[in-house]
Amino acid sequence: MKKLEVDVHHLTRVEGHGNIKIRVADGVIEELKLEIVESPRFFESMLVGRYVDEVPHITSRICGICAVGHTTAACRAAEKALGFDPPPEVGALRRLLLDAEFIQSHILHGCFLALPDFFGVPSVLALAETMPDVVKTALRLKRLGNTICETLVGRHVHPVSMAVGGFTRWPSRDDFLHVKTMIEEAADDLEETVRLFEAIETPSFDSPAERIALRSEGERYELLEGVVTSSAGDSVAEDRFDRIIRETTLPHSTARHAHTERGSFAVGALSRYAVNHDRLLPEAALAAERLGLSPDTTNPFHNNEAQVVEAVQCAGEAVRLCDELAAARPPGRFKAVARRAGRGTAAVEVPRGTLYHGYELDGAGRIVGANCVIPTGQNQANIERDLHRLVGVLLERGEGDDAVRLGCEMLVRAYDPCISCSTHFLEVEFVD
Amino acid sequence: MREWVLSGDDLEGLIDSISAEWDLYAPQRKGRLFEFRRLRDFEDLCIEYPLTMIPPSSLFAPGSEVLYHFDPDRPAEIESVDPARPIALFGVHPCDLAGIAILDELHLSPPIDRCYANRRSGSFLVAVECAAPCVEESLCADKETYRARRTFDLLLIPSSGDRWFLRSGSEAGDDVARSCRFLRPATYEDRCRGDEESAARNARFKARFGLDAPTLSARVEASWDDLLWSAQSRLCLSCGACNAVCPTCHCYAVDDVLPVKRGESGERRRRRTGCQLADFAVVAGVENFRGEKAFRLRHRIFKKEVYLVERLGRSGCVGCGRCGHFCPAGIRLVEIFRQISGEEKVDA
Amino acid sequence: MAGILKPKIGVFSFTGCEGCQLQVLNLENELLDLLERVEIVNFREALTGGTNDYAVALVEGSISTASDERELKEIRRNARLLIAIGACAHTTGLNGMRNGESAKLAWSRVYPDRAFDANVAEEVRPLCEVVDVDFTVPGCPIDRDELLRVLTVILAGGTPRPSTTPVCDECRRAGNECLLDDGRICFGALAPSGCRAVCTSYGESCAACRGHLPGAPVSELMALLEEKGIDREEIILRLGRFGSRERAVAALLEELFPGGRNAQEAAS
Amino acid sequence: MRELVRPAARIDVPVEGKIIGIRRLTAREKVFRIELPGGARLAHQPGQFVMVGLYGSGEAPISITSPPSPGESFELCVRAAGALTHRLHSMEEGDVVGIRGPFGRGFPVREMEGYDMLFVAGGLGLAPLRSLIRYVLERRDRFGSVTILYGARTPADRLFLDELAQWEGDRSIDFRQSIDVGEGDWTGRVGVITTLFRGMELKPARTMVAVCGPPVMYRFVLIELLARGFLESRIYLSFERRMCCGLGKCGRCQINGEFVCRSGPVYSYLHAGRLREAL
Ligand SMILES: Cc1cc2nc3c(=O)[nH]c(=O)nc-3n(C[C@H](O)[C@H](O)[C@H](O)COP(=O)(O)OP(=O)(O)OC[C@H]3O[C@@H](n4cnc5c(N)ncnc54)[C@H](O)[C@@H]3O)c2cc1C
Ligand code: SF4
Ligand code: SF4
Ligand code: SF4
Repeated sequence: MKKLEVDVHHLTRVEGHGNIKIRVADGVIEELKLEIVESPRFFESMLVGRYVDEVPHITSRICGICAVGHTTAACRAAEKALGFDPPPEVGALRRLLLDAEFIQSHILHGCFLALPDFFGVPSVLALAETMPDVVKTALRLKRLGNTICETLVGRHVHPVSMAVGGFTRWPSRDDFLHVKTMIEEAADDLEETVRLFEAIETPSFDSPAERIALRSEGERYELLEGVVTSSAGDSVAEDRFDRIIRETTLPHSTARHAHTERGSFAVGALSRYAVNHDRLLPEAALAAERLGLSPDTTNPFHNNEAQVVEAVQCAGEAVRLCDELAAARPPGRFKAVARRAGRGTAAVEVPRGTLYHGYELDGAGRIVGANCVIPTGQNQANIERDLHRLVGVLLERGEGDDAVRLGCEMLVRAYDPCISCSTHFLEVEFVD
Repeated sequence: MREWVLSGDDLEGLIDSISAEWDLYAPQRKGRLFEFRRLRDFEDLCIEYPLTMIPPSSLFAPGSEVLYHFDPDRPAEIESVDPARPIALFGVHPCDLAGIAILDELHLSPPIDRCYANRRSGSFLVAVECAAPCVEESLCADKETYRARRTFDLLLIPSSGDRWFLRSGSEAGDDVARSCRFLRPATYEDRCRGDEESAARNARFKARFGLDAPTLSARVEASWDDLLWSAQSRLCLSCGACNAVCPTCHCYAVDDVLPVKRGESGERRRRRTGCQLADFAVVAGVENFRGEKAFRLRHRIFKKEVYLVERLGRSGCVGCGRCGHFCPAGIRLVEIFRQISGEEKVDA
Repeated sequence: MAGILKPKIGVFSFTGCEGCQLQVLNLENELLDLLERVEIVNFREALTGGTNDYAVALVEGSISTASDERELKEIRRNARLLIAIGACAHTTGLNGMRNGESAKLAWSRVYPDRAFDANVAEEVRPLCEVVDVDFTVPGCPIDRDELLRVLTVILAGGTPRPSTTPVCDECRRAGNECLLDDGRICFGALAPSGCRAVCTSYGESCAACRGHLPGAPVSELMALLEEKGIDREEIILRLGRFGSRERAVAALLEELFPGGRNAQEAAS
Repeated sequence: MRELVRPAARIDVPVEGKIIGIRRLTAREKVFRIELPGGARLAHQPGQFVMVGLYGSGEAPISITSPPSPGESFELCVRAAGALTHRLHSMEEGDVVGIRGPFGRGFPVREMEGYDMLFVAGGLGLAPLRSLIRYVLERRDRFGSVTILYGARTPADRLFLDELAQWEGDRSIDFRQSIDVGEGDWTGRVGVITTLFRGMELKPARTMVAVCGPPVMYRFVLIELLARGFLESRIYLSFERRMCCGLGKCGRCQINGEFVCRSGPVYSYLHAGRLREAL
C-alpha cells in the first residue's frame, strides 16, 4: 500500500456535519484531520445583553440532542452567578432528567447510529427489515427517555419547565410514579440490549488515553455536579476546570482542541466509567462485566459498551430518584431568582462527556460574557490521535481504502461526536 | 319535588352513591384555579369554590372531540363514537346550570347534535346554591341566575349547622336520594328555616343595573354604532379566552386527523373556537367579515344579548363573570353594560 | 402527491441544533408504520449513503453560509415538495438573533485567533427567502404530531392548512392560568396554535417560536405589558428571540438598536 | 335528562358522491358532475348548496350549479381557492367525495313566476345563479322577460362559455356581459358590471332580481337597482360566509342573528338590508 486517500465528506450517522480527511503517501500519513464544518452560530455574541432568565432557553438550542444537558448546565451556572442555591429536590429532578437524556441518547447512538456498522448496513432503517425486534426494542427504549422528559418537563428537545432557580411546573406525585412504572416496565428491553451488545464483537484496538469525568463525594455515579477528575490523578473544582484543560483553535475546524498538560484526553461514557466504575449500581456493574468492560480499558471502541452500561445505570438510578421525589414535599410555586451581578461556572455530565457553561452578569442580570466548553471539542484532539494510530495499524495490516475508511468512520462514531454542539463554542472572556 | 336534610358528614356518602352509577366530576384545585375533574379522593373536593375557569358545561361540549371515525378512502362515516359512560357533575353553580340549559337548547334542537346528545343524555347534575357572588365581575344577580330553578337532578342548599338541604329536580334525583339511607326527609320546621336562610342569602345578590333582558337587549341593539366598541376593544389580544371560558359559547371548527398506519381509521374532530379570534369569519383566506377587534367584540355581546334573546327568549349570558375575570386585557361586561345603560345602580 | 405510492423522502439540515431531525427519529411509535408508506433515502443523521432521487425534502435549519445557499437550491431542484421543518428553517428561529450585527465582528468575538471565513453570510435567512417553500411545520422544535398531520395529509394528496388561531386559544382550553395576569411576558397571542401550548402548560411563557399570525396583535400586547410596568426594552429583546424576521418586531429592534446591534462597537 | 330523542335523518355525516364527469371551465374553475349512491336524487332548489368533503381537507360549502332535475346527478362548479378545492381539482372521474345536503334556502322560485327576471352575476357568482337561470329557461313560459347581466375580471375568467354563447344567441333573452380588464381580442364591453345597466329598459314594478357575486359588487349593484326603483322585497341576494356544519350549529356563518346556512344563503334585500353585517 503506497498511496491512499480517504475523504469522508459529511460524515453520516453522527450529530452535525463533519469530514474526515486522510492522505497517505509511501506508507506515511501526510495529512489526517477530522474537520468540523458546521456553520458557526455565534451563540456568545447572541447571548450578550440578554437577561439571565432567557439563557437556558437560548443555550438549549445549541444542540437538540443534549438539550437537557445544556439547559441543566446553563441553569446551574446562572444560579451560581446569582448566588442562588436551589433546594435538593431541584437537584434530584435534574438528575432524573439527565438519566432520561442518557437513556435516550445512548440508545439512539448505540442502536441507531453505531449498530448498523456491525451488521454492514447503511442505517437502522435497513435493520428494521432484517432485525425488526432489535429495532422495536431500541425504539421503545428511546421512547422511554423521551416520555420521561415529556411527562416531567414538557418535552425532551428543548425542555420547557427547566429554569434558573428550579422548575416552572413541578411534576405531580402521579407523574413521578408513572415515570417509575414506565422505567420498571422497560427492564426486559434493557436486558435485550445488553444481550445484543454482548453478542457483538468489538474491534480490538489499543490506544490508551487520559480520561476525565466528574466525580463527587458520596456514593453516586455522578452526572450533575462534582469535581473534575482525571484518570491521571488530577482533580479540580468545576469552576476551575481551565486550570487543567486548555483550549486552542485549529484552522481546519470551527471547534477548539482541548489538552491537559499531558496532551489530549477523552471524556464521555467510557471516561465516566473509568472514573466512577466503583459507584455503579449492582445491575449496571453486572452489565459491565457481561460486556467485558474493564476500568482501565485502552480500547476507545468500548465506548459503545460503556454507553449500554450507563443506560442500565441511569434506569436504576432514575427509579430510585422517582421514589425519592414522589415522597418529597414539592417546592413552592416557582419564583424567578432575583437578578444581580455575578459570575458562575458549572459542569454537568452529558451523554458525550463533561459540559461546562460559564456566565458573567451585570447588575441588571444581563449577560456580559459567556463560555461553553463542549465534550466533542474536548475529544477532538484525542479522536485525531486515535485515528492516526488506527490508520497506522490498518496500513500495517495492508488494508485498502474502503477498510480504512470504514475503520475511521467507526472509530469517530464510537466517540459519539456531537458536532452540532461543538461549533457553538462560547468565548471565555472573564476579566479578572 | 322532594326535600331532604343531609348532614355535612354524609356528603361523602351521597357522592359514593352517585359514583356507583356515574363517573363523578367535581370542583377541585388546579394551582390557583379550580376545575371540574374526576373525583378520586373525597379530600380533593372543594365544594365551596368561587368559580372554575373552564365551565363544567365543557364536559358536554369539550374543547376538542371526535365527531366520528372514517375510512380515509371512503367518504361515509364508518363508526360513531361509543356512547360515553354517563357522567355526573357534582357541585354545579346555578349560573353554570343556566349555561348548560342554554347549550341543551342549542344542541338538542333539531338537527340534534349527536355528540352533545351522547354526552348529555343520561348525565346527572348536582347543583349547589351559592352563598354570595363569586367574583367582582359576577352578574348573576342581574341575570337572575344565582338560584337554581330547573335543569338539576339534585340541588344542594347550604344550611346553618353543617348541614344541607337536598332538593330533587327529576326522577333520577329522586331515585338517588331514595337510595341514600342517611337522608332525612325535610320537616315543616326544616323548610321554614330553609326559607329564612334562603331569603338572607338572596339578599346578598344585588342587581347592578336593574335592567330586564328585553330592556338590556334594546339598549345593546341601540349601541351598534357607538364608539364604545372600539374604545373597549383597544387592548383586546384576540386571544379567545373570553370564548373559551364562557359557559354558553359553542361555535366550532372541524379538522380531520388521518391515520399514519395503512388500513386504520381517521378521526373527524370538532374543535371549539370563538368569535373573538381574528380568523373566525375569514372566507377562503382573504375576506374577513369581522376584520376589526371592535366588530368582533360587538358581535360577542350582540350574540348574547340580542341574537340569543331573539332565539331563546332569554339572554345568552348567564352572568358568571368569567369573560371579564379571565380577560388578560381587562375587558369587562360590567363596564360595557355600564356604558350602555348609562348608569350603574349598585356600586360594584 | 396523489398517485405516488411510496414517495421517497430526504431529510436535510442546515444551520440549527438538529433537534427537528431528532423529532423525526422521535416518532418512535409511528416510525415503522410511516416507513410502510414512505421511503427515507437521505437522512445524514441516521443513514449512510444518499441520493438526489427524492420527491419530498424535509429541510431543517437556517441558511447562514454561501454553501448552505448552494445546497438548498440544489435540493429545491431535486424535490417536488420542499417542506421547511422547525423555526430555524421557517423564520431563522433564534439564529436570527445574530442579524443586525456584522458577521465579521461576531466572528472576531468567537474565534479571535482565526481569520474570518468568507463562507459565512452577513445575514441568516429562512428558507423561504432563498427558495420556494411548499409547506412549513413551525416550532422550535417541531411538534411530532403536527409533523404527522402534515405528512399524512400530503400522502393523501392534500394540502396541509396552517393554523390560524393563537396559542392562547389552546392554552386556555387546556385550563392554564394566564401568565400575563402574573405580570409575565407571554407571546401566546401572537403565535399560531398547534404545539398544544406545551410551554404555558409547563409554566413557561410562550416565546412565539412558531412565528407570528398574520396581523398578530404586537402593539396591543406591547401596550398591555407596558401598562403592567414591564420594561419595554426587555419585551423587545424577548420578541427578538424568535421573531427577528417579523416586520413588526424588526421595527422594534431597530428602535432598540438604531443602525444594528453593534453599531456603536463597529464605529469605535 | 335521561332519554333524549335520537336524530332520525343523518345530515351530519356525508354520503358517497361519485364524480361521473369533469369539465374544465377556466384556469381556476372546473365543473364536477356527481352521482349519489343508488342514483338517489338530491332534490334541491336553485340557490341551495351542499357540503363537499375530502378527509384530511375538511369540507366546503359549494352551490349546486345545475337546475333541479328529475335526473340522478347534479353539478358543482368549483374554484380552486384553497386546500380542499385544490385537491378536488386533482380528482378524476370515478373518484368519490363526501356530500351532505342540500342545505339552506334557495330562491323563491314559485313566487318569482309571472315576473320578469333580471339576473346579475359577478365572477363565480354565476355558479349558483346558473341553477336558477336554467330553471327559468326550462319553464320559459311561466316567466316574463329574461335579462342576464354578467361581469367577469378578464375574458378568460368567464365561466360556461358555451352557455353564454347560447344565451347571447337566444332572442328571448337579453344577455349582456362586461369585463373589468380588456385583454387580447376582446371586442365586448369593458368596465364594472354596473355599466351594463346603462341604457337598459327595465320594468322594476314587474321584475324579480337575483344577484350573486363578490361582496363589493353588491354595494354598487344595489345602488343601481334601488335608484331605478326596484322593490327591496323583489331583490334576492346570495351570501357567502364561513361554514363548518351547514346545520346552524357551528356559528361561523352568522350575519347578525341569522345563520346563513339555514335561513340563507339567499335573502331578499328587504330582509338582508336590515342585517347590519350583511353588506
Ligand atoms: C353558500 C356558499 C356557496 C358557495 N358556493 C361555491 C361554489 O359554487 N363554487 C366555489 O368554488 N366556491 C363556493 N363557495 C366558496 C367555497 O366554499 C370556498 O371557496 C371554499 O370553502 C374554500 O375552501 P378550501 O378548503 O379550498 O380553502 P381554504 O382557504 O383552505 O379554506 C379553509 C377553510 O376555510 C373555510 N372556508 C374558506 N372559505 C370559505 C367560504 N367562502 N365559505 C365557507 N367556508 C370557507 C372552509 O371550511 C375551509 O375548510 C361557496 C361558499 C358558500 C358559503
Ligand atoms: S379574553 Fe379579552 S383579550 Fe382575549 S379575546 Fe376576549 S376580550 Fe379580547
Ligand atoms: S428549530 Fe429549534 S429545534 Fe429545530 S433545528 Fe432549529 S434550534 Fe433546533
Ligand atoms: S407555547 Fe409558544 S414557544 Fe412554546 S412551543 Fe408553542 S409556540 Fe413555541
